Amino acid sequence: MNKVVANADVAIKDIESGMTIMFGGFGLCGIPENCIRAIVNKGIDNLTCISNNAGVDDFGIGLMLQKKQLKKMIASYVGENAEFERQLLSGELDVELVPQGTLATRCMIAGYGIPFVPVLAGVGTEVAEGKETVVRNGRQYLIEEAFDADFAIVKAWKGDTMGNLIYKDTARNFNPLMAMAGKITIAEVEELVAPGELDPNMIHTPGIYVNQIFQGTDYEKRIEQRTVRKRS
Amino acid sequence: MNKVVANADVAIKDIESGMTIMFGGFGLCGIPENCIRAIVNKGIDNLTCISNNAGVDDFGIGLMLQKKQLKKMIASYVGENAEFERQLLSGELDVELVPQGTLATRCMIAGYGIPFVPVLAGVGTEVAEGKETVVRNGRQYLIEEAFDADFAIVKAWKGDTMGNLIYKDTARNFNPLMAMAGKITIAEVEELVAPGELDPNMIHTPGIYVNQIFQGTDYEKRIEQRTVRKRS
Amino acid sequence: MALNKEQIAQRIAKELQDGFYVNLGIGIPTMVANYIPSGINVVLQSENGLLGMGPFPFEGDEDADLINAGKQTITTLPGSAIFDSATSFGMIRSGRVNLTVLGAMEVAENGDIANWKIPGKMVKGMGGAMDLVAAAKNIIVAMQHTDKAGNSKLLPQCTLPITGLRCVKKIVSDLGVFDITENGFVCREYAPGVSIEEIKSKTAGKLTIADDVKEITF
Amino acid sequence: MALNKEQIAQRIAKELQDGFYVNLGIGIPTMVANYIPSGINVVLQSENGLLGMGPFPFEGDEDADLINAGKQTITTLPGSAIFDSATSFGMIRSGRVNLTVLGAMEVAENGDIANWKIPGKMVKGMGGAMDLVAAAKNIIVAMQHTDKAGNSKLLPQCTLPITGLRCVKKIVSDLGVFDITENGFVCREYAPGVSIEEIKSKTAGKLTIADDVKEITF
Repeated sequence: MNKVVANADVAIKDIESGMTIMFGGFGLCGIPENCIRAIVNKGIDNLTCISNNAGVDDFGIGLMLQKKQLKKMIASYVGENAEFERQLLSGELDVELVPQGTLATRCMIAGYGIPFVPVLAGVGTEVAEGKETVVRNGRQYLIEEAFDADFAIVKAWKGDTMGNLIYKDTARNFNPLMAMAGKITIAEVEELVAPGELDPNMIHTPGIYVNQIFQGTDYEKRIEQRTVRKRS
Repeated sequence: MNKVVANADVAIKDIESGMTIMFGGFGLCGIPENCIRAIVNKGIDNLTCISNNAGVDDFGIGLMLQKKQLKKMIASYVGENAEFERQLLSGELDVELVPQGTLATRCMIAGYGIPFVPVLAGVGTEVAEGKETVVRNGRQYLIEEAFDADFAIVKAWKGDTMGNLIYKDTARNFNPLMAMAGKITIAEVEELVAPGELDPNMIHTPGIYVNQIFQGTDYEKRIEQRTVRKRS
Repeated sequence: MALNKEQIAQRIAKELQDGFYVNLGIGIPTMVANYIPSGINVVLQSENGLLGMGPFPFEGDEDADLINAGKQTITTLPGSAIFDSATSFGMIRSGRVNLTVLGAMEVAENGDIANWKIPGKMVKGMGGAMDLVAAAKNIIVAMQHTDKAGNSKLLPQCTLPITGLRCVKKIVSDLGVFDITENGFVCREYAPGVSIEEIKSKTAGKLTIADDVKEITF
Repeated sequence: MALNKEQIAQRIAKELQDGFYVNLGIGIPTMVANYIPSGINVVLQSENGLLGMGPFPFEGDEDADLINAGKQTITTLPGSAIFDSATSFGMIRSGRVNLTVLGAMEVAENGDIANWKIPGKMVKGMGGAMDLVAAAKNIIVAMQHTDKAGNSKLLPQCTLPITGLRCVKKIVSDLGVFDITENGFVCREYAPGVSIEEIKSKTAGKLTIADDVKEITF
């Protein structure tokens, strides 16, 4: 059992053009910076990308948009990205907008081996078009399908060589859900430790869900909205 | 906001005969001993009990069986309990046997506001009788409903006065799932601490799910199968 | 005089009760946190995965790993809890979040809300808005009563793409406080100096004035 | 001579591969852990909520909070992870557990299994068995070939209440190793000293003997 790889280039070596990839993170918080960089360098294209957001113009998933590597984006909110809007309006990019809780839940159920889930979000809206509905207790629910991704790429704070992961603060967000959901899951971590260094009670993603793991480098961790208080 | 109550008697004061109650724990591991004792003392009956197991003859949920407080038991495995078997075969007790993963998932979806879930477990068996089925990707799934419990009673290792909970080892089991699932959730903990003493990253059950919390006393923590190695 | 944004937030804050778990949307709703009545404990939820959202960090203490749903740097408080985004929306869907406050472009007299898309103009996505409006127990909308051209945003029915059906319970606009009932908008309070006539003229949807209508107090 | 229980477990252990996540049922399956081939790393899953199940604790180190699915006191290992029971079955359902080994009362030639109930006699419940057989990627059954009266337990169809349909891939019994195929049971290996004739006479379901059938080795 050897899940440890040297770096992002090795981790993503089996990702090919045309594949579907999940990326953890919310905005620029908790995104797998190393793997995104490696995919941009590799230059594959026609990718379908499942991620809550699409990065900003010059960082995160925005870097893949700049290089026109994406065929389709599945996300809940993409408002931080002018190039995204341009590609969408020009028809270069196919976009499926998914309510945020539905997006999270469609990842989760993939990880639980549950094929679909009934949700209230989107009933009566554009999101409901073409979807099956059911009524329970007098309320209408949309049937939403589990995602089916070739790879999930997540970013954690600490991980061990067995693949166990711990996230820090709200950089957790979609990461543990996507870690469970990919056919193959790649985890990049800020600190890779030996088995036994993490408390078994405090693991957020059990190692069984992680196929490849490496310690990332040069994290920029860009802040989108720097809001502060003055010290009094 | 005051979730802290003095003891189990106060915590369970609104539980009445005829109600449906979830009890956390797997076997005798991680069961809410204080609340079970208090319910036995209170002497209410006609309860519907949702719990993976039914305790043993003289401990855990078995104590409620002895006093004939249960009308119905919803569980996955009840093999440790002769009084249970007697009441079942005599028709005194109604029993719904549920596959363990389905039981866990029906708790979880209640906590997620999801009304039903498709599962593979039980297809083609007695469990499927009378249940709706659907086919996805060539496989048949049973439609299983979210549980609807008046109260969930769970046991945690540590908790704070905001209701945040941390479980220890495999005493976690069904506890966090049921904590999310009850209309009202009562948590008993071995150690109750002030807000800020638990790391926000290491909370297993966020306090929003817990309505009442108290520090339990006199935990027996009985072991069902004491298996050991000789020291060499 | 019509309320300013701070006053809208301040009026909404009066709806808070001790022990409430509250989700505040971006914009005016965020400002509600500044007016939580004294003696009341409220826990703020941020739908990316945090209960117990604290104030902005002191300069230099910003942490890229700790942001709210508006992507602003924030802090935790004693008793905070962090969780994944599915758990976060699970709390909302299962009715554990007591109150959601959010903005709107349009609200219809039956409680429909539109706040996520202007066809051909704005393609940002719905984020968590559809989940929140579909599932939250109690939704208050903070909004301007009219658009910049003076057209009512309280309508017989929404003209923009819908975010959710029959979900808004109450509106606090710059002109007043409105419940949404089976009979459409019911004006319960008016802003100081705003006339009932003005409210009537600026409300396109079905409007009733409550018998006990009164001036907003803070 | 037919295999004893330890030998059945030992033969099943040969099916383990490096990196496998394995769920072992109660009884003979549990013993498989004693025969993991050297040089192979296997992680044991306990469906109550543990990956990386270690051996029984030393006397005096038992902890009531740390048990396996058979309710036995156990230990963790470096790299273990604890989780709730829904996550545990999520791993199984989503195909992340590579192998499940469990016992059976009856197996049918199409892979149906019965192992949870004897009507009128045994009302213990299915525990996790129905979830495991319905969802596990690869299921090996460890069982006695016949009951105490000498009746075959490898049948044309199950007579006891079913645990799961068409799910068993392989059986290791005291008499041999059998794959389950579209043509029913296929005998791949026989226990040392057990004749093909004996296997045929004790197998009620449709049986084929593989062309390359051979004696079991350990």
